[in-house]
Amino acid sequence: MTLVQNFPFFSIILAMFSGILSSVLSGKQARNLSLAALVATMVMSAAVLAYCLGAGESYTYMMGHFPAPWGNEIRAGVLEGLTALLFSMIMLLSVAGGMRYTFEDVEASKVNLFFIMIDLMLSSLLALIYTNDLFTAYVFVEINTIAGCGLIMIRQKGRSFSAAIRYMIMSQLGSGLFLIGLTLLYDVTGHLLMSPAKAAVAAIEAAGSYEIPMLVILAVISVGLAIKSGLYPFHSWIPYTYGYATPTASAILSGLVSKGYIFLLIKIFYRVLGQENVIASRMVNVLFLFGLAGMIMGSVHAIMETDTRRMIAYSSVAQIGYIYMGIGLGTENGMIAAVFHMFTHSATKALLFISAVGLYEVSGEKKDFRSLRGAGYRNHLAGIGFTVGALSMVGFPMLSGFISKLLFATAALQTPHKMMLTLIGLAVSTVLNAIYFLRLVITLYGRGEASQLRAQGTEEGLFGTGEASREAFSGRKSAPTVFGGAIICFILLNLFLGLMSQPVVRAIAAGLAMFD
Amino acid sequence: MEGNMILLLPVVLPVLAGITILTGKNLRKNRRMLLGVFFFGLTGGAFFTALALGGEYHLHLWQLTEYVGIDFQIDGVARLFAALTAVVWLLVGIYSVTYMTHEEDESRFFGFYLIVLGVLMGLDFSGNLITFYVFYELITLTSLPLVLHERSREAVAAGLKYLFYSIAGAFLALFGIFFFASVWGDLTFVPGGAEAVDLAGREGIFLAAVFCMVLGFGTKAGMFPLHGWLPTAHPVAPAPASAVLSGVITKSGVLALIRVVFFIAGPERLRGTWVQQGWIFLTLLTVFMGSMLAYREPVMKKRLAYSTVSQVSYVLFGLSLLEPTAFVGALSHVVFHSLAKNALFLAAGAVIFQTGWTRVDEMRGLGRVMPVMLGCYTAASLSLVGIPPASGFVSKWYLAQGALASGCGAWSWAGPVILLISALLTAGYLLPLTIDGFFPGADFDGGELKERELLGREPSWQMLAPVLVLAVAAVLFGCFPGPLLGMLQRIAEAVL
Amino acid sequence: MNQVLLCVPALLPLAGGMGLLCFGLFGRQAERDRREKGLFWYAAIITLANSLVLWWLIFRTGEGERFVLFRLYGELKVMFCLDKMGKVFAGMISVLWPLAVLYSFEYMKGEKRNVTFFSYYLMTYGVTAGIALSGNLMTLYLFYELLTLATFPLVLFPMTKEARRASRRYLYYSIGGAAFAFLGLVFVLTFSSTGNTVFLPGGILDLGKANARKNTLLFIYLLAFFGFGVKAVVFPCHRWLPLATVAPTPVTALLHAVAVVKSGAFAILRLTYFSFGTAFLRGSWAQWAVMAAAMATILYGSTMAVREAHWKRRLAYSTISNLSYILMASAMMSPLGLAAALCHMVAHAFMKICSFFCAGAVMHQTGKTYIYELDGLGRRMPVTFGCLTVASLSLIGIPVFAGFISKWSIAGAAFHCGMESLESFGKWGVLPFAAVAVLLYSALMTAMYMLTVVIRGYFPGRESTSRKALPSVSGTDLSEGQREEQPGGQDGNLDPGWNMLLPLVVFAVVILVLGLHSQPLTKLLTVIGGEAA
Amino acid sequence: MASHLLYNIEETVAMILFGIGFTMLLLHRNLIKKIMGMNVMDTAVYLFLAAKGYIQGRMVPIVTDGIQEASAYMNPVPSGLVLTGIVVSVSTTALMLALTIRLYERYHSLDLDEIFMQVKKEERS
Repeated sequence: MTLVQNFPFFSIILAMFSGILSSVLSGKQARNLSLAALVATMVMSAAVLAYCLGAGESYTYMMGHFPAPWGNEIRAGVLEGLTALLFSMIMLLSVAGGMRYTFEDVEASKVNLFFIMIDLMLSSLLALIYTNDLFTAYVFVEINTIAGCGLIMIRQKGRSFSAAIRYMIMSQLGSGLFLIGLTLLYDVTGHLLMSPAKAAVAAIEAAGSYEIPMLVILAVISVGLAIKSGLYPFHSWIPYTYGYATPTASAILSGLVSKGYIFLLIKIFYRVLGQENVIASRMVNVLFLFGLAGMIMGSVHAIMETDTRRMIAYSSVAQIGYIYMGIGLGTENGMIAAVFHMFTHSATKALLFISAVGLYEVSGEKKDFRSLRGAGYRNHLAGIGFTVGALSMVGFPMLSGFISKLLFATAALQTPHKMMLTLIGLAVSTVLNAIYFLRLVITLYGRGEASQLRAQGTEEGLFGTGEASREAFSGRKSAPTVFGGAIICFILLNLFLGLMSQPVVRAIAAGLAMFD
Repeated sequence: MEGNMILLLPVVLPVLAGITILTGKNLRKNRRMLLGVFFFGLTGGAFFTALALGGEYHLHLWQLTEYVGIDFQIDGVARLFAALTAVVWLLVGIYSVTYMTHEEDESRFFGFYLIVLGVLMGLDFSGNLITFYVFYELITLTSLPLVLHERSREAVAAGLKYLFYSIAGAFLALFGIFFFASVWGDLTFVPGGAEAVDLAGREGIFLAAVFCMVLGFGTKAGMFPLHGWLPTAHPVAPAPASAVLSGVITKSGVLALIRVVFFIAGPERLRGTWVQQGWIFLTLLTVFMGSMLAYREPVMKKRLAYSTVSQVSYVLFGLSLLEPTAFVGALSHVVFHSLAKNALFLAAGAVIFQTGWTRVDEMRGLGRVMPVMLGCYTAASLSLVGIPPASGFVSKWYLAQGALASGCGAWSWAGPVILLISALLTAGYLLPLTIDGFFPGADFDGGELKERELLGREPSWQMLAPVLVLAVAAVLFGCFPGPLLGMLQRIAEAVL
Repeated sequence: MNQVLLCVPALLPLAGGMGLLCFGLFGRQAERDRREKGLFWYAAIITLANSLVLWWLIFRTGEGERFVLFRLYGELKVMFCLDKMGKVFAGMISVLWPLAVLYSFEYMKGEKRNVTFFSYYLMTYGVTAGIALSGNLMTLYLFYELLTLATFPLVLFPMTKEARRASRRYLYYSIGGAAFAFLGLVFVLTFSSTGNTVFLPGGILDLGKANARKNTLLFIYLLAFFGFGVKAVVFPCHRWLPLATVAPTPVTALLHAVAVVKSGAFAILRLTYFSFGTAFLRGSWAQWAVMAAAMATILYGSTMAVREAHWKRRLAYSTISNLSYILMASAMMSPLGLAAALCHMVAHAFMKICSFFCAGAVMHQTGKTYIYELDGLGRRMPVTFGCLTVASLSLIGIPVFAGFISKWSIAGAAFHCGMESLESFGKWGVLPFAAVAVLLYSALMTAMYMLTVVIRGYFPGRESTSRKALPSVSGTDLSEGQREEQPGGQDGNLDPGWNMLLPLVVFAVVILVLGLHSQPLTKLLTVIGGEAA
Repeated sequence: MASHLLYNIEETVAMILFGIGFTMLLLHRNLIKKIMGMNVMDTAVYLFLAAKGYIQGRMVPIVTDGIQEASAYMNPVPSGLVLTGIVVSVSTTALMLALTIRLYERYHSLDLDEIFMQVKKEERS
């Protein structure tokens, strides 16, 4: 056993301990610790990824001294490593980008609590990614929920609480279903570790017994995780939670948390229930239809929304619809597309939330998107960041969204029955995306007739006096280096996924192959 | 470029002179110089026309696209039309020098007048359908300012109407041209039409194309259903312009149909088809309708315009029969109508110039004002009606004979009947002016004439002479039609 | 030849424009004002240099020379190549752009945000050149999307409410259209016999595979046609264009009459002849559907143009109908059809940009935007109206002007197609003949909407009151003679300065030359058509 | 069928309880009752797990009298899972109760609809 093989465990435990340690630290120290943990995780994930790519296979890591089927296990492969790397990277960037707002929004005495939640979130996400044990997954799902809830209500405002309670209730419904599902599974198979469970499932399927219980298990687990990840029509909590949290929290919640659950679902499909069984059960068709409905309805909701952040949140509903649609296609390529879109959406949505807040800051913190008129001139980087994110979501070539669209479409071509529906859905949803995202972009670069902007002297020149008006609006000196750095990194990440997608897609395919 | 450049001179010279008049700022101030240039263009054009008509020339000027060239050539039809155009233009040009003194912007009139002459010459000399079409469009555009000349609201509206009718017609015809270009390939005018074209399976589209061309080119000739512009546009123009518009430019539509039917499509392919039937029907309808409308019209120039509608369709009727005698009749009617109608319009213009009268009922006692002019008017009228010694009789005789010989079923006797009725109507709308003019009746005391000192105010010789020449020619051609008919017969033999 | 050069015309102006934009970010207003002069030289030099490179490439590039800039995903590469059809398009824009820049410099003088304007104007040059140079459908799609991005700031430029509305609609339509075009891209990629989306004359579909799913593919072709058709303003997707006339005239003229809309048409030509291939499409229901759509657009556009009183919007409607001439010709799916489509593409470019520039010159000099305000301007702006007359006659399709040549070839193609279709495809074969009828109807409408302008300019009605409202004509209605005696102020020449006039005159001359001496062009186009279909 | 249900009485009861809890959590407007529903739901799962782990006639899996073979004992894993599950559910319950207290302090109501209404009103003002 090499050192690298320990890294998944190390990263989980590191994140968790830094969270525990943070409870006795000051806010600034907690922040530094958190950032350090994130960077360390990133490095370790990269190392794991490199190791698995080099070895060409995955490995299981025994926790404690008992081998399977009794002990607890961690499993790391290419896909796990890649996901962990991207998640930790996006989380780092989100934390960095939203840093200033965190310190402004959160009471000084509670800043360290915020970072505890961040650390817990990281550790639970990593655990969801790496774990090979269903019950461990459940425990970390709950930890994840609690951390998410903490992130939402850290702002201590009425609507944060109400959003948190909504989130909590929906999450509990979801995790309740997930829990009963895995209990039933345990009942049927007698295993909680994924690999032996899968063997048992295969035996059951081969024997042809337990048909209905297996279907119930599949349905309950899928629905439970679908609720938690906000698949349409279980999306009602999304706009509240994403819309009202601090920017970092919004970015993390929309970008990563829901993806963690989807990753878990994919993992259960492949590693426990068997992808071919899932396809045979027609559960995929249900997911496909709901995904398609989400793609359209999410965008329709977003178009009707005027509050920018709720608009972005509704867009998440649509994007999650894309992912489920990809899963629902029921093919290898569909799954690859879904996983790729997971990454795309994480990177892009976090970018959108972070830059949106930068734009708000220079526009007087009003919710209506029309108040953002001309904000692109007052905060250039945020404007550019938002534009790039929006274009990526619309599927502009050279950005990541295009590649996922391409992957979805080519995958759809291999499924004759779902092809037309998928393609038309993709096209219509692109049009709808264009409508609300580009409306915002035009607002950003439209010159205000809003009289207060003119009063601030923003009408002078296209690029002039951004600084002055920003100060006038926010009343504080801005030092946006971290913020800008984060946005630039996000843009680069997006470009990377758009231009150099080949290795990523190959890694995803290899990772999925290792799942079996 | 190959061939004889002399064909180009009658086209280019008037156009250049016209452009000089239009652009030269000094010319507008110096009337003598203006007239000099004007007559230089006119006579030069006429001279070179005469020169060009003498020989069998051919000119390939320019290759427009790979398959389409600008070609000029001279044949019998070209000679007839070119000679007629040159003569009329010269005469009306002389007339207009005086007439235009009471209109504004005479330099513009002279300029466009010359340009139209050049373009008409180009039209007459065209050697293929594309060249023809080029000049056909140019005629519309360059003659437009003549119609618009008054620039009153009415004139502008009439001009636009003229423009759109003409262009619509041209495009309708263009459909046919497209067809012939893609099926015939070569659009050179060949007497009797191209022979070696296989139409198997394409008869329907062929006939549709020809019918489109008949309707389209018929527009300029004022044929129903696209005749509406003519009674609006001709009267608003200054009298010399109305004269040439009515007398010569309408004939470009006739020339177009001759070229299309007898030189491209081939009469043999059309004989007995629905296209011929339809065409005959339309011409007869137009003949009758034009006369009726003219009969009911009180304004002199409008009445003459309606008369043109009717008379030009005589020509088209003769063509539509696809029969040699009728063909000769038609071509001779081109000449006779042109002479007579120019004379009539110029006379009407002289009345306006001298007295300002426009309505026929105002003109009682005109014989006391300008007896010579009224005499010319009467001679031209007689010619148009077709009273035997005058020229109209000859052409109508040939038309009727051709109709009877054509073997077109009911049309061969319905045609002559309608021609006869129309002739009666023609007499009915033209001759009352003569009667009222010379014999105003017992109750007419001429008091108003005396008051305005109008008695015996014959217009100047520049205005009188052209009318006189035209009227006399219109009568004389009727007395000695031999040479002309002989020439026409040769043309008819070649194409039929 | 060094093949790397193939990507220069696309990237040089893009880089130049972006550089200018970043440069403009810094410094205060006063300083930026001082840079105004330099701005012109900067823009002019980059544009000229790019045009020279383009021409060098046009003469030097041989068949099959390709340059792969980078690999986007799998077989999807961003690849540049310059085949004959690309050369036609590239040649066209390389002539238009320098002149348009020249024009816009006077037009935009005094405008505060010239840096923005010229940087996006330059970028658009690069993107359009990219479209001309793209060697596969992927690259074309990429630049097609970039084109939307590069041009929408220009529509937004006036920053008025209408401009925002227009740019919004422009974006929605374009991106939405691209979404459908994308489906075409995916299908071509999947069904191609080469495994990629490269443009090859005659298309790259694997016919065996494609015929098995023929109806699906035809449906997708239709979707892609309408997707690219958004930029080519096909009927149901046309509504952005009349609104987009709020942009400054150089934008409306060059982009919304030439670069953008022609890119759409060019993309459709590429899609039809170089990706799907006419062998697959000819005689299918998709062909008739496409043809019918183009015909409907022509009817609609030309009729609406007659009804429109705003000059630039009228020209925009005219563009709508004229663009569909190109599409209609391309829908003939024959060698002649492609040649005719390209011919009209080139001819229309010059005619329409000339008319727009005339409209712009009048707007710039007198501020008049509606047709009924133009009475009598023909004498005051002789050069402008002369050029307008030439452009109008050409648009109508009067012989000796370029428009006639293109209409001639379109009608020829239609007849040819009709004759063949009648024999092979039964009753649908009538459609090409109807196409000719539509063409002629539209020509008549063109005469109405173009010539009324010209006639108003030259022959103002005598009673016209608006003539008195001319800036320097005093209240009395002067007769010709009197006005002659009062030179200067009363009858002053309102023609704009030389850098606006020069492009006008050049375009008018080009129209005439193309009309009279079209053989080199038509021969080249015939070769292209023969290869591709 | 009915005998099956009777034979597996624990499982049947667990499922019914789960349904009740789920419905309460989903549909009840009162926050406290929602939380109770959540607890009922969790407890039902524990009951189910415990019932699965219990094997009639075997001993508690604690080695006291030296019997080594596994067949003598019942399955210990579900019991462990129940314990873990209880920890988790206690912590989430605590969190939700804390949230409920904060909401009640702020809005003086436990009715979720009313709370949301007040939140909306607050936002608008």
